[in-house]
Amino acid sequence: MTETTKTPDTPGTPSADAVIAPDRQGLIPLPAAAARALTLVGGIATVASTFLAWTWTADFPGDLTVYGYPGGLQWLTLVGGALVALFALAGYGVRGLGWLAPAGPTGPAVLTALGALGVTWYTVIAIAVELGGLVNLEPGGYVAAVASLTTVIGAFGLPAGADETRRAKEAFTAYLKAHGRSRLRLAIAGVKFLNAYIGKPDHIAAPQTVPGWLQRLAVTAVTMAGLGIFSYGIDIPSEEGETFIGYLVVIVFAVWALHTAGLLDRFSRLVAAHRGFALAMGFVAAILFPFTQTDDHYANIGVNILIFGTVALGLNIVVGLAGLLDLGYVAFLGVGAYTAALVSGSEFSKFSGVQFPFWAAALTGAAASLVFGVLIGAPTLRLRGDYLAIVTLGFGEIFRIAVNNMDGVSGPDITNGPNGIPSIPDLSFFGFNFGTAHDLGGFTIGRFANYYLLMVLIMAIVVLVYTRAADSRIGRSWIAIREDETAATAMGINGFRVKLIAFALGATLAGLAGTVSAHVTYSVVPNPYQFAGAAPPNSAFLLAAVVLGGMGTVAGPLLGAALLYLLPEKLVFLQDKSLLAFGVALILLMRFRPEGIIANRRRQLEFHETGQLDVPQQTTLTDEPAVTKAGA
Amino acid sequence: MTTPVLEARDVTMRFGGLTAVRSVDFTVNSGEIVGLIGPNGAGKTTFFNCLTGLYVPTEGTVSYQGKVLPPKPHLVTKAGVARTFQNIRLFANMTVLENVLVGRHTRTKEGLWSALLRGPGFKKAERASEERAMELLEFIGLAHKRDHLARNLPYGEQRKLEIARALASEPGLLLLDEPTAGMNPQETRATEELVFAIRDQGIAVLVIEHDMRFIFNLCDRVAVLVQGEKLVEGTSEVVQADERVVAAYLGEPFEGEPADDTGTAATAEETDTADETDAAPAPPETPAAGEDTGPDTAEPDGTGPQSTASTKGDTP
Amino acid sequence: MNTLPQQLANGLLLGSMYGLIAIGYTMVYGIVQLINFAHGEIFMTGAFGALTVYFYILPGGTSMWAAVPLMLVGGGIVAILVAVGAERFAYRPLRQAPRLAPLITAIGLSLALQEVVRNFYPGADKARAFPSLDTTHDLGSVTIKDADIFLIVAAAVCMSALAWFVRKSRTGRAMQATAQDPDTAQLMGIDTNRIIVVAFAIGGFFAAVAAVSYGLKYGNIDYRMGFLMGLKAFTAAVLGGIGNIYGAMLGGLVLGIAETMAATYINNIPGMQQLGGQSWANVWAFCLLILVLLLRPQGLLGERVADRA
Amino acid sequence: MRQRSLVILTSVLTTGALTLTACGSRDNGKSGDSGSGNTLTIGVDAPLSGENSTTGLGIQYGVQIAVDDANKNNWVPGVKFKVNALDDKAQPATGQSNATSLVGDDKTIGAVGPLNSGVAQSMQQVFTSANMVEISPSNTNPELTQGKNWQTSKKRPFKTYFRTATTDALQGGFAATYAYNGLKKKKAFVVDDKQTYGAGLAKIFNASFSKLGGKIAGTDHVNTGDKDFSSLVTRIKKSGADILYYGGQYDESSLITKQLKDAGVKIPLFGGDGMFASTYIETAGKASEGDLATSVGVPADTLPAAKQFIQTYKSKGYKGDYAAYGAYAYDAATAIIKAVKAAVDANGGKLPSDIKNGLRAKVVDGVQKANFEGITGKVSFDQYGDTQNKQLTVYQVENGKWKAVKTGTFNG
Repeated sequence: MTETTKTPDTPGTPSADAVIAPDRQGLIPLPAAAARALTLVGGIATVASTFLAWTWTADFPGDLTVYGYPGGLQWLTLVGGALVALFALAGYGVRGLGWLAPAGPTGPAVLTALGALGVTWYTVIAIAVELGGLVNLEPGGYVAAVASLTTVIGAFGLPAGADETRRAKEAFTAYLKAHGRSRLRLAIAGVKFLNAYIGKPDHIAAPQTVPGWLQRLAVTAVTMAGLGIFSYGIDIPSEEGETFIGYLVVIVFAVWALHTAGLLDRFSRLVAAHRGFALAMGFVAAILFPFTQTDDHYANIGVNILIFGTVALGLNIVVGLAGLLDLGYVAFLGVGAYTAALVSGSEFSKFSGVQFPFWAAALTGAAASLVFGVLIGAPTLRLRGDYLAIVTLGFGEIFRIAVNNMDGVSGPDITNGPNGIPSIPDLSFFGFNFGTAHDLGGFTIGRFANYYLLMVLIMAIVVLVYTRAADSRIGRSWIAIREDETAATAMGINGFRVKLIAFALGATLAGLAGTVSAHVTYSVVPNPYQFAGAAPPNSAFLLAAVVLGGMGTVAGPLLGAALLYLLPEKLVFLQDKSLLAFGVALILLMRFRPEGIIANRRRQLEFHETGQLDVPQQTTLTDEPAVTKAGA
Repeated sequence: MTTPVLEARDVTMRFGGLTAVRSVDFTVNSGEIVGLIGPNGAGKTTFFNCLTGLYVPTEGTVSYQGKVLPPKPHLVTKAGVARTFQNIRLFANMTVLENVLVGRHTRTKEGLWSALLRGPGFKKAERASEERAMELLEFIGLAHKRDHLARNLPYGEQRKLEIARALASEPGLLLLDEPTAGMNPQETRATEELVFAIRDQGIAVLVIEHDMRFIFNLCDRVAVLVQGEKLVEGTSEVVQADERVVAAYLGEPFEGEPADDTGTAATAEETDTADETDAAPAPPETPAAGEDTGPDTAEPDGTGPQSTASTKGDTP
Repeated sequence: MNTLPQQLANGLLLGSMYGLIAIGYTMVYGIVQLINFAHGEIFMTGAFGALTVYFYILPGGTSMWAAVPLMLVGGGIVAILVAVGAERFAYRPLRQAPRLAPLITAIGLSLALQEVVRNFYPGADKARAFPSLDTTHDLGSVTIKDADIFLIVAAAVCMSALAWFVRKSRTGRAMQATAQDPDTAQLMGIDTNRIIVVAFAIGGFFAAVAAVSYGLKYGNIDYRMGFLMGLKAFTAAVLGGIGNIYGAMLGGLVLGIAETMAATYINNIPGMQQLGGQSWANVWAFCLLILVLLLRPQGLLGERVADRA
Repeated sequence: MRQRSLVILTSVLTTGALTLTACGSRDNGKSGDSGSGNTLTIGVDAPLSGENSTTGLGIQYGVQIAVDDANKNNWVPGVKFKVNALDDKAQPATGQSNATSLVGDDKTIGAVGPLNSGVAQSMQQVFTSANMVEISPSNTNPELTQGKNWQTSKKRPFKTYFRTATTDALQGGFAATYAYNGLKKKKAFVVDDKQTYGAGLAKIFNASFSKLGGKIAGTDHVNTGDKDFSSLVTRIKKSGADILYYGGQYDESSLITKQLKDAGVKIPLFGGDGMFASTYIETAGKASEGDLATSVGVPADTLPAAKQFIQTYKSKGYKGDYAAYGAYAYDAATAIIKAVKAAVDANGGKLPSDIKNGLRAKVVDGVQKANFEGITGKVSFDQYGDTQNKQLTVYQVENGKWKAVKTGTFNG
């Protein structure tokens, strides 16, 4: 999303005024005033339509039958419509809304209008298809469909930069000319067109200086909004896969719109300015999450995401920072989980008499993983990268098979074989029993919420370890090794030693997360610790979370883990096609955004801060062809 | 003035049946700028690699300030010998400042624990490192670009940054591998100034170069390597006057040819340590596609652009 | 009864299959340094392609003499199409992308291929019967069946053909050149893209040959058959020295024999009674791999293809 | 060009709209009368995608058929049932998350599943805390119901966990008895797949067979997903065993039996209900002839209800494999429905209003007291939650079909 629009020779379009200059015209030749009015009216009408009934039966998920207030997918349409209306108002130059679109309101308006159109039409079509015919639509549905279409027409009529329009058309035809026509190609060309059309200018006017407390307030507000949005998404019942798709559509277009509006840039600057504060707010939001939930199930999902995300973050040290390809990483999670289970006091444990307090169990688990990390790393880290991949893959398999066989029948009696170690007791801190629900200021905090909060703490530790390690002498040497090992050793870095530290640190963090996971699931069994499987955690999923989210970032693996966990969870209506969809989604994502959803800070630097035009042409081109192709 | 900093005694390097370097004796004294020249395939880079620990000489020893250098590049750097590369090898995705900070690696010792705990000692060391790095950036004139990515620097600045990075390890001897390759005359002159300035800080410099004029302007002493053997050594005048040198060079193709040391390149498959300074760089027309940066094949971002930049530069 | 010859034969047969699949890994890796993790699934689709020919195209009761070559063709076509398609549409756009991107693509592709077969091939949610060649022959203390003979012959023929192809044919030599140095090869007028496609195609065809042998030998195929076989074949490729086609076959044979030997004899070693048997065989196979890599990091017949500048 | 695409777009939309309107109708009677609010949900947890999905889907649709039957025949007047099938992908954490989701839903009164014992371990406590009944159609590990020391002192760990599947102890023992006394086999080679089910079965067979006086010629373990068993087969050949007992699923056993017979070892392979499926015969082909499997209950063709079930499953075109656990799942769901009925009857014919805190506990009691003829035989549970159906049948492959050769009860 970020990179495509950058071409070194783009003249900057510095202010919103320039974009709305009268001689510029939109794609659809409408007078600017008419287009603006159309967009605004369409947006408001879209919002209004959500208060009507769209269908007659409650069979369609979310109950869209009610006049008077929206439900299910209608809420999403409402959000889309409201966003368009806001951007349209910003286009009128309404006082106080200028900050909404520092980079000009046309792009965001087009995108939000498309988002609203997408979610509305998706809903209407889904109603017609699932319930068997357009007759199932109430007038509200038609109103919504027409209103959202009007909005899009209006938005495309909004004045856009002539350059953008021309370049967009060129991009469209050029792509088709180069690749021939087919439905897929048309779609790609469409994305290219859109991308060029709504192109975000390279330079955005610097924001007015606002007082520090206001900036912090903004960070707080955004974080809380994020928490709200996330909670909304996680709360969509699994049966309502339609609503979740609508949710994704709105999110994607809204984020894209915010990006073209230049708000994301501004926000990341804010975050950079208040780094510590933003991080703290992030954790506050994470801690608040269970308080927004009434059902322990969502805390359960939350804790699983946190475990998965924490392990992914640990893997990010190994893969993202040090550039070591580890295909058996989940084994370290297993080592931690099994160690914790063995000393948990479960009657099925080989050492059933032993019950460590949790802090000791956590340290033991982490230490056991550390030992394994060193044992595996020491002989293999001298090997070349790809060999390391296969050796770690082998280690992962060895771990699973060994654990599966160590039941006293076909191996030493340690792990209870395929039955695993069940009946792991709940944790208890100073009389606070994690297994039971507690009342906290009127909120009920259930079992999984307890563990969720514990996991937030562990994740905080891991994030701290990650950021501190990354931003230090050792972190720099990891990145140096990743970038160019020969040069790094020539700078006096002992490659082997530094890699071993990364490998062992990653293992330790995974082990730490494993100790909690053993208690959360009551049991440890060998099965989950495999290379590739249908559900997280397994090594392939972990790696996918890191790469998908963005290597070398903190937020990336966490986001990737959340997505990879939630998508299969929420898209159950795909039934036995869900794995197929997942596989295809991985391929497409890598095809169109190989650097992951959240770009590395270093890439951000490259694209946002430097802005130097004396960059030799080839340095951008040779490295980035895959990126320049990236569409969405 | 004549304390030897680096002494190579009877260094021989054989790859299988091929002898790339044959019993070379070589000394660099403190405060001296020494040039090492030779036609393509003369074994310059192989010799260079023997000095920096990339290769273990088959025979002979290399010692620095009287101590035999260990055959590991990182220990060589730690001992006080820093180097640059013929085809620039910066950490492309790190900022300018970070590149120099990596160079400080051997002169700092904060490990993982102190990074995690962030005690006062850590902060102090980081601050000191950063100050020193900024000094070096001032010295080469890149302080204003501290937060730019190395890959985005123009070619000449990348060269300078590489030198700053090497200087950050506080070496007693700096080895420069073709520092002016691909530079225009102004840039070459600037580099000359830079090398003199480095020498003035008390650091001995050994330069491998093709550009004769540059070498003869710069160096106190020049050694000529031909077919793995030291042909002649002495002041610029002595070397320039030597007929054998002229003959050796005339026998070879044009000096500006980007590839050198084809002889040793052929033997690259015999060696265990990947070393790109030796092999022929890719011709300029080639995209960076296959430009793999040696052993570290697991790296997520290829360092393609910088190699391309360098190859572009190789053809004036 | 001395079972050693029989066990050696077992290992050799298993190993030839690994070797045939490993060729695909090693050739692709040798040229583009890409670990095509979906190769196991290409092997799987080859098997289903051959099955399609037998059950849905050939008339019932076709003699196996006629059927097997046609199944080879059918399986080969499917596997080649899948392999080349994967290269064209999934891997090629990622050639300049960060190194891990193609790996994730491969994992996605692998999942997708499995699921496509499971969801859309009739009856493929369970194992499907495959025509097998079961006539057995006793050679001394060794019993083998027709399918085993087919496998051995097929492996030998394929390897010789490949060796000839790489050495003598124009494309084969171009391939070697590309593996040595793609940039120079391109300058010499070699169409690198074409070479890569050829490598994928040959890998796909060899996988299909292995798949047909697999079906004939074991009598049934399923959509998951590629995963473990692919993993083992990849191990074999690394063991033999990735990038080297003879190494791939050698690695396969060594791995196959090591597995059978480990399953049979490890528990006879005092103190390791519980560490033998089939369930530990994979562990020993991987231990062998690690050991070999430690002693000889480039693999048994390794060329240092990736270490070029 | 712009105009042209607009025209195309409009015409496409119009055509689409017309088509949809023409085909549509508002009442296709799917569930028009479900508005009364008396719809209860029965949860299903099983692997519905990926590796074990074939058997998992069999469980899902087994429950579906039971629910459809209940709705059609109005078993509980005024109450409709529906199925909420969740996919656990054979992962404990996912299964647990499904359990919390079912527990959190106000309308869910019980759950059928999971397939894997390893998954069950992380779900049992969740259901017990919520007092919700969980009936597994397939878990065979005795520890799940009888505690760790089930051989010496049984103790039920989770009072809401039941199962319609028999434990390994029964099947393994029954098989051993039949092999020794019925088939007169004296030397058995025992192999398992190192999964909870298979390993447990093999262990019991091993013990029972030796106790009867048989000789164990050898043991080995394989990994699920293995395909080549040639070295194992060679060892079996060498051991001189006259029967091979295999604890595990048909995926591996069909390969083993084929490779065994191909190597000229003509001894029967004996297994548990995990391989009692037509797929076993289809994939192993002629090699399966003479092989044996135990299964719980009396043969399906002696019970009309069971025949009806299989017919429905086939006619609805459901995916998956009913043979392994579909019928057990049907009986499990029926047990829950009957328990609801009992609760409704006890409440004067009305559905108790508080489902979460009232009905669920009553359903657990009702299931505990269940006693009816299911499609696998009598459905009732002992004090540990295990089925009291000790009816077992040995089947043998004859002319490409499973044929019942011995039915009996086992009390080992």
